[in-house]
Amino acid sequence: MSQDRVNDFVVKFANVNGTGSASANSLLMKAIFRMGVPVSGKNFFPSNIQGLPTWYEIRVSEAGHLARSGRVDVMVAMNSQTYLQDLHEVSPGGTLLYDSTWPRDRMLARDDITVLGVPLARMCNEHFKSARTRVLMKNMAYVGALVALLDLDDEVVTALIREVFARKPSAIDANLEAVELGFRYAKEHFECPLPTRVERRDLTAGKIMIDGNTATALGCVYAGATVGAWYPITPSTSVMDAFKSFCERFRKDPETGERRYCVIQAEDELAAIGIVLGATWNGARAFTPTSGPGISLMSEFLGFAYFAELPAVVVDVQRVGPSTGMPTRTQQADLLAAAYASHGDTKHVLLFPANPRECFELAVAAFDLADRLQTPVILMSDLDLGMNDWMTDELEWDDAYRPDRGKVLDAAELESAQSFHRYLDKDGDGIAYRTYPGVHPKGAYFVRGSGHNKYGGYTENAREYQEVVDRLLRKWQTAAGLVPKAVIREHPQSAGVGIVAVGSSDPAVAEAVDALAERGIHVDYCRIRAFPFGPEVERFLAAHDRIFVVEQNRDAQLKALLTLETSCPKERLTSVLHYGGLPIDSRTVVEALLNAIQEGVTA
Amino acid sequence: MSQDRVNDFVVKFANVNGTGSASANSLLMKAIFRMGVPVSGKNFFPSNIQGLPTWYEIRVSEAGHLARSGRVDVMVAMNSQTYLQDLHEVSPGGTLLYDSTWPRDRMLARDDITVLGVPLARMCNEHFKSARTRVLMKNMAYVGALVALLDLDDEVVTALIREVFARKPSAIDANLEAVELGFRYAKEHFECPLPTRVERRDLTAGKIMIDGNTATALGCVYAGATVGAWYPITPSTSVMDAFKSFCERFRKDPETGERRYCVIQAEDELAAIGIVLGATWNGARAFTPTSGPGISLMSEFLGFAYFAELPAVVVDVQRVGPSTGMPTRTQQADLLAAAYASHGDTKHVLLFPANPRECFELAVAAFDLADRLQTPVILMSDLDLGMNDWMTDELEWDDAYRPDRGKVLDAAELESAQSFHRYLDKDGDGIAYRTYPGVHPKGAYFVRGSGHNKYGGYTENAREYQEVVDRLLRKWQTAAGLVPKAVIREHPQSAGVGIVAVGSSDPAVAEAVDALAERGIHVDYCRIRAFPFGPEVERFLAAHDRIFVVEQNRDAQLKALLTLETSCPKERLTSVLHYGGLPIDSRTVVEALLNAIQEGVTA
Amino acid sequence: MTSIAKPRIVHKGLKRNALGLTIRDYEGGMSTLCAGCGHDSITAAIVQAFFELDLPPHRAAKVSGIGCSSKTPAYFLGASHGFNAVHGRMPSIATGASAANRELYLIGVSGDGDSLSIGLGQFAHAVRRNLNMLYIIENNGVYGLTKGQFSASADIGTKAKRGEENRQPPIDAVQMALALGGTFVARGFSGDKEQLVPLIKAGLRHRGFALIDVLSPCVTFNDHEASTKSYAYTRRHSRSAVETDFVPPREPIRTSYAEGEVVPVELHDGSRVLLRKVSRDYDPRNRGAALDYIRARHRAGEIVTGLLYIGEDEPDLHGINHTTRVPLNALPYESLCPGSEALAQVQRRFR
Amino acid sequence: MTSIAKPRIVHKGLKRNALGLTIRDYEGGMSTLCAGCGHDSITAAIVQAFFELDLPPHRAAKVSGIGCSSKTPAYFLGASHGFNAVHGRMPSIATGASAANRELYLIGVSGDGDSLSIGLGQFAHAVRRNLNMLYIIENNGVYGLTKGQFSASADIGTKAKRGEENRQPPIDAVQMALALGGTFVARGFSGDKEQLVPLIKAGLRHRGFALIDVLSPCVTFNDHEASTKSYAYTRRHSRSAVETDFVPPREPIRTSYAEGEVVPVELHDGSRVLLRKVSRDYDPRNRGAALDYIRARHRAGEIVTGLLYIGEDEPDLHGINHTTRVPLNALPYESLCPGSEALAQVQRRFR
Ligand SMILES: Cc1ncc(C[n+]2csc(CCOP(=O)(O)OP(=O)(O)O)c2C)c(N)n1
Ligand SMILES: Cc1ncc(C[n+]2csc(CCOP(=O)(O)OP(=O)(O)O)c2C)c(N)n1
Ligand code: SF4
Ligand code: SF4
Ligand SMILES: [Mg+2]
Ligand SMILES: [Mg+2]
Repeated sequence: MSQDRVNDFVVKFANVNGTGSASANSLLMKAIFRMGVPVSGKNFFPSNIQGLPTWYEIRVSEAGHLARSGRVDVMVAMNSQTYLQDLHEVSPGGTLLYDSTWPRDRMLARDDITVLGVPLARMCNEHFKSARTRVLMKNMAYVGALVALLDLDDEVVTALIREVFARKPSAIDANLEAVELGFRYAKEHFECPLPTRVERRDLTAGKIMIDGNTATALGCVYAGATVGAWYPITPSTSVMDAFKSFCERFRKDPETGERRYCVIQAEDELAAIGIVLGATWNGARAFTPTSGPGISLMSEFLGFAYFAELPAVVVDVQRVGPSTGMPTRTQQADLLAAAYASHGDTKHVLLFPANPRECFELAVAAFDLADRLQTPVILMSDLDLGMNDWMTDELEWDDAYRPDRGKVLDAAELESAQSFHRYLDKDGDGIAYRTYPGVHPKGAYFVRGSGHNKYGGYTENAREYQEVVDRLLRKWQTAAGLVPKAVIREHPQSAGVGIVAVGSSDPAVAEAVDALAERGIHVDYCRIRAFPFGPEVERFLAAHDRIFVVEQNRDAQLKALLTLETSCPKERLTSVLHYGGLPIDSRTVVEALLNAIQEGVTA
Repeated sequence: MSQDRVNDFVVKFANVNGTGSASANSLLMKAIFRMGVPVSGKNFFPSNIQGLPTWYEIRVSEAGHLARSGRVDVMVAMNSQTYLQDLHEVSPGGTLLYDSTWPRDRMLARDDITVLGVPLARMCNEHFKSARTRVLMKNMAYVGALVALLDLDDEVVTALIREVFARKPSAIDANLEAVELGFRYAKEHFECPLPTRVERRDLTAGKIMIDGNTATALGCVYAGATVGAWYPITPSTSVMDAFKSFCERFRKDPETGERRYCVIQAEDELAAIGIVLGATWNGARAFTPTSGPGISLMSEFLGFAYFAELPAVVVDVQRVGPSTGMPTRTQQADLLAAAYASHGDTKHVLLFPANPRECFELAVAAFDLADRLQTPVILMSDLDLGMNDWMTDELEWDDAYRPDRGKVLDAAELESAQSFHRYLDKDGDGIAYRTYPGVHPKGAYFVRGSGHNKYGGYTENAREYQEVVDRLLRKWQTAAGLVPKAVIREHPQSAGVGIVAVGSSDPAVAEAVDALAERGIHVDYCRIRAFPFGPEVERFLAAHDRIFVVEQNRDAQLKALLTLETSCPKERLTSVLHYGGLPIDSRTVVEALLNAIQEGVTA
Repeated sequence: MTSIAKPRIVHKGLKRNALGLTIRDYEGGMSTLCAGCGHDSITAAIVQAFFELDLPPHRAAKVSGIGCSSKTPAYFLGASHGFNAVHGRMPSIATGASAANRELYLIGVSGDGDSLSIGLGQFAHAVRRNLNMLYIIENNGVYGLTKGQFSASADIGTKAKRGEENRQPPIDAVQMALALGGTFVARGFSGDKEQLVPLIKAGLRHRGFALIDVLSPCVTFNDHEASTKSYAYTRRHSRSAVETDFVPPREPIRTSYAEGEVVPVELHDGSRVLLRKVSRDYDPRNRGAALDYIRARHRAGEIVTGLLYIGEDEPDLHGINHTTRVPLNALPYESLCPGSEALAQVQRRFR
Repeated sequence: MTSIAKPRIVHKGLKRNALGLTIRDYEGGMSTLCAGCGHDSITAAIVQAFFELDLPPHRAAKVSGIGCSSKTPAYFLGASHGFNAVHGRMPSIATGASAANRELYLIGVSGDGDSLSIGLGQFAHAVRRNLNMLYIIENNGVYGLTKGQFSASADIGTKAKRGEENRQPPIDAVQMALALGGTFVARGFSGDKEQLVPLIKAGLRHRGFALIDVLSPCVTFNDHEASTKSYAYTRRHSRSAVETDFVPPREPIRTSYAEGEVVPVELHDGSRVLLRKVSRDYDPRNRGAALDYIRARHRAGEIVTGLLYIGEDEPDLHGINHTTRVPLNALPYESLCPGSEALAQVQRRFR
């Protein structure tokens, strides 16, 4: 009944958090990656530090489909609390691995799957002394069993263990032994490998496995950001952790230990964005990583920055809202809040990375755009992209890159200038020239969130005020031409059906497009990477009379932005929504489109 | 050259703030009102306490058109700083009154208007001793001159003075004398009355002159609000000032001096909304008045209240944004910020009063809706409506009114109940039952902004979470049926052209509709009073193929809400925008429609 | 917030209080905190105090912010309403709750991050208003829930688990409250239940804002060597300045003390706190002196614990506002609405 | 924020400082505050101090929040950049500015509402970070710009113009700063320019957070009888504890003092402040003692003024962060970007 699934299956781990399973699971994933087979790992963890259920899902896909697939071929059920639920999740023909140290309730069975018991606890208790080690090694023991069952290359695993524990060699032997225990037990008691197994390939060359937050942090370092301000919040915290450690490595004077950066843990998010604005006012590149609640708290200052025209880079690693919501689940539900943050007439530039490589590239772009446009730019990531390890193209860097600091007058220019007026639109692109404090007396002006005229003076005059806010609209037009273009994938035989999506929905949509193609349905795909929308988005929308907007929120927020900010008739847009908090899977998209197209036919 | 303008003209006063002109000007307006002629007064004051230019505009309109008209028939130019500008504003054929104590620069003249000089300062200096009195009485002196020039009923004026200064009789005589001074001088030196003059009518019976903030405060008192929390901010401050004084009058025990209300001046707006939520959680009716910046600061808590389902009444007296903007100018630019306040999928109920009487009525409705829907309700007023004196229908009260507290279980119901689950949708309307702390052990539950299931338990489970947020959408549908209906004015011969507007734009739109009718263009008018939009709005939109959305902001925010939240094709909607900070005038609307309709024809 | 339903087995012969309730009736859901977390001991002390005070659970309301500490209200008083506010904003929720129902027993549980970083402003202003509530800060010097960053209460020189050293001066909630006019200021240690329970009882009975800053080690992120908020360090350096006994109304003071050794303070409901001074040069009813003493001992490297200051005569929020005795949420609508005639009257002014 | 361009007539023979600038060069736009507002006197003192310190105006940056007080940066140093932040959030702007350019002379001007109500949290944390700036609170006990509501610095018993009495304890920025580890804490009075100018000079030269709480009466809303922030009341009750002279670098200390009467404190740029103690039982270099003294005098109904505490040895924001000497905004990009090879290296970890 179980068919072969070489390099095309899902292994899921059910653990208890705080027991060290995370490192074991990702080690296993890394091993498969090194065998040249594309993989991805999704971590479903609780908003808690220790003792609650946590799951890890590894998808192995020779075809390179790395979204969630909805199936589970091998379940490693290490948590008795959730055993029943985990058992039911296994796809027919699949395998379940459990710790047979304790007799398993006979009720907990299914005859359409293979259930394998490994006495993990017993083996580890017999083999290891300290309680802590015994707990940790149980994880490595099931890794060992899987090496046998999935036919992994044990040399790769051994090498990985040596690398991971390079810093404390003492641990290396224990881990190797644990793996060996599990491996031998599996070999002796089961028929290895399983039909779901890994075969070496060469499909991961030029790729890396990295989480989006780390890549974002690298982008901030390479863009030349010197000031980082933040208030810790899941799932954005690792952005600043990574930024700090990279700076410690690359921005610290070996002799004096002096730092060429300054990271400030603010008292809250209102202060964090304020610190960023104080820094960019003075010409430093500055950023703050946060999540939904932070965006709400920053909204007053975001409106200020829009009106006073100060650069700022905000990284919104989105989680499930509203309010505190589910801090350890993913969603794309801050689009409206970010796009129109703050009272009054305001609009903000948004960027949508869809994989870690883009987190890196768009982070750099965010700083250039913020400086060029003199306005906040919000990098819209999310928990799935930010905290999970994704297989992505190697990051590349052009050493010829120099930051675009936008229109800034230096001392010499000010010296020779007749006069300086902060908000004059000399070039007709809606962008005025700015100056930094401390540079030249002629450059002095007031940054203010209150009414001002084009010369920078305070005003309560209707005409003068209007001149300024109307120019801001011209600047918005300019922005639409400067932001990163959408990635458009069109098919020669496409039937005028298109899909639009942003960010981490990409793998699911891409897989869905392929799946539909196999069914002979050819849809075009426009992955938007920025707001405001560029002309290419308008063109795509105009060229399709049926457009599906795939997004991970309840209220169709991307569709709302398309409706408001493009000329596309809203009747052409159909929503495909996924907002339960787990990353969107390809099935959802395929089914939604098939149903809709069905209706279209039957109607 | 100057034609008769009986009961149809505008008097504008140019003063310096902090010189006591305000009371003189409103006294004059009140006098005209008491003569039975409709009037309105608009105050254009600086964001400052003393010494800067300030203007007051009184429109007299037998036809009852009370929006700004764009013309100035009589200018009282008391501020040398702005004299030139004020002179130019006078409409051809108009009159300018100035203080001729000092010789006037000959350059400052116009031959298409009548310029009248009254030696106000001299007269007052000769007549009064103290410096302070001299300054104040100058204002009453020009009032006197105007009584003669505009042919006002001096008995009415005298009576008013006695009332206004009832508390300090000493002032009465001085004021009467000052009026007499100006009156006599005018009679002696000018031909009185002017062609622009007032004739007694009986058109103000059943009307009052009141500002929206005071009416809103009365609404809060009558709705039974007991807890008010706020942080002072222009132009909302007078809401709480009025609420306090009414409560001191009606809610204070004559013997003990104990208060049946509690007003708390919070440390900021985040705290103000928090206090409101703490109070409504415990079953008190609570509210907070604020303006744009406050909405931004409250957005985190607003999202919390939406998700945790707590009532709250927020009064947003809108001012010019973005950011600090122009605190003493008016705008309707917080619609998007309020409708979708906070990160994640959130929507909030908005009410749009269009005159002080509606401020009173919708304030009461806001509390009923907040309790019924268990969610924040935001009363969207603005500076023009909130701080200016409007002629409005008398406020009426039905003593049979009892608050709708919505679905609340009391001790008896809980005692007899099998069990209580906070978020169960028993009635299918998306509204669950709630309980108050301290009532009954069975009623205990946790209010939380984190993920919860329909039983009120904490959850990180996708299905359970989705059940709850999907129900919130059902509740939203219910809301659309409960909110105040739009006021629709249709014309038998209408040519399928409609206007949609909200709030303080009403007088300008109403006048424009009449003006267009005179031109033979009959347009229908739908004044929306709430968001979400009710079925009647859908019907109106469906029935018109050309709809003009008139609003006082730059980004067409009302049009955006209509585009997103109704089925009306956006192509049918055309914006008429006015956002300089002065209240919208009828001309703007008329011209916009004529041009558009022209194009329509020529195109 | 997370909480697992706990099997409620009532052992026969389990002690019952005046209300006939057993201690089980004051418990809540199963804790999901790390094994050994100081916060759990505080939860136990709260349960104990409520049980011994014979308070009906449903007359209490629990408020908290966000953090491991702020999760704990789910673990005690299962029959009381609870409110997890947004991070750092619990004091404003408590203010509104107290305004609406002055008869509630309000218990606020917060963390050092929740109250001294993002929530500093609201905390300070709640103290100023002398809000009638018990406010417990479960102080571990770090942000536990976000995995161990320093909080504003971290001492200079203390080291994070990863070795990073804090060089910013700490904010001490106790000194802060004293400087802001707090009327009941205490410090405890999660490891010392004997001291903590009477403090909680007295705090619940105090009319006004009762602050208890409880040192509560975070075993996962801040219980190591070189941490000044670890169990070991706190045990070594904390020193009780006043020992507190709580005596309910009408109950005679049994234990007899030597002259002058004990200061009895009568609370508004007739109950008393007996303050046994450990060091005679210390007066828990003199705000200035208390502050001076704490600062002095602190310079000497000591963390002073106990009920450090109590003043029963300051008006609370409602005293300041002269609010009617009946809770505002219980006033009949008729007593709130002036009616149509009054409305007609009022409008004369507008004609 | 409002400001009317002021005709800049330079009178011949107007005194010039070391930079050849006259006092006019340090002025700003015409004030639009009420005639007699205390804030205008503080503006004048700032102008005076900058002129006398020979500071180039464009090396200074002015930051403020929202309020009448926060408008004043428009009225001095017209050749300096200015930043009117949103209400109560100026300290975070200053923090970022200081982080980006450690060489700026940062002057923050705020109000009691701006810093002690909505801004309390940011103010407190700026003190903790020992941000290198001069921070002036123009303290009038009310919200001037919104027409006279009580602020958090209003004293108990003080009456509003309309007669309402405040019954909440005040927040004293000075005690707060001392408790939070502030390194330069002073109090002044807008009516006493002689005292104020040297305080401002010293504050500008101090490396770290220099707080000057300046009592600055609001003539329009809080200068009446029964107000404790009026000119009359302040004159009657303020008492100078230390008289401060500021001596620039390399300049000899001319005036001679009796033994022990004067405490000279050397600042980081070599300039000195001479602290002449009025009451001998007072030591401006002992934080605890300073706090105790202020509290004691306060109990005696006195408002202590002067440079109440100064400590030059605490690290400022950059000291704590070990930031490189070169201002971060002046670092060449080349010194910030690790380059392509480093990127390749880093990625080994991810294979
Ligand atoms: C607005 C906002 N910012 C940040 C967070 C993330 N966050 C949750 S708890 C916490 C700190 C908790 O520290 P503390 O109050 O000391 O509680 P502890 O976990 O140490 O007991 C933070 C920063 C949040 N939930 N909301
Ligand atoms: C977010 C926000 N809330 C409220 C206001 C309104 N407001 C402006 S100034 C001010 C208080 C100013 O008081 P203070 O700081 O003491 O300055 P002063 O006018 O007394 O000098 C307030 C409440 C605002 N501008 N922004
Ligand atoms: S992380 Fe620390 S504070 Fe949080 S539960 Fe664990 S031990 Fe307690
Ligand atoms: S209102 Fe008060 S603070 Fe404001 S300018 Fe006038 S006097 Fe000064
Ligand atoms: Mg903590
Ligand atoms: Mg003030």
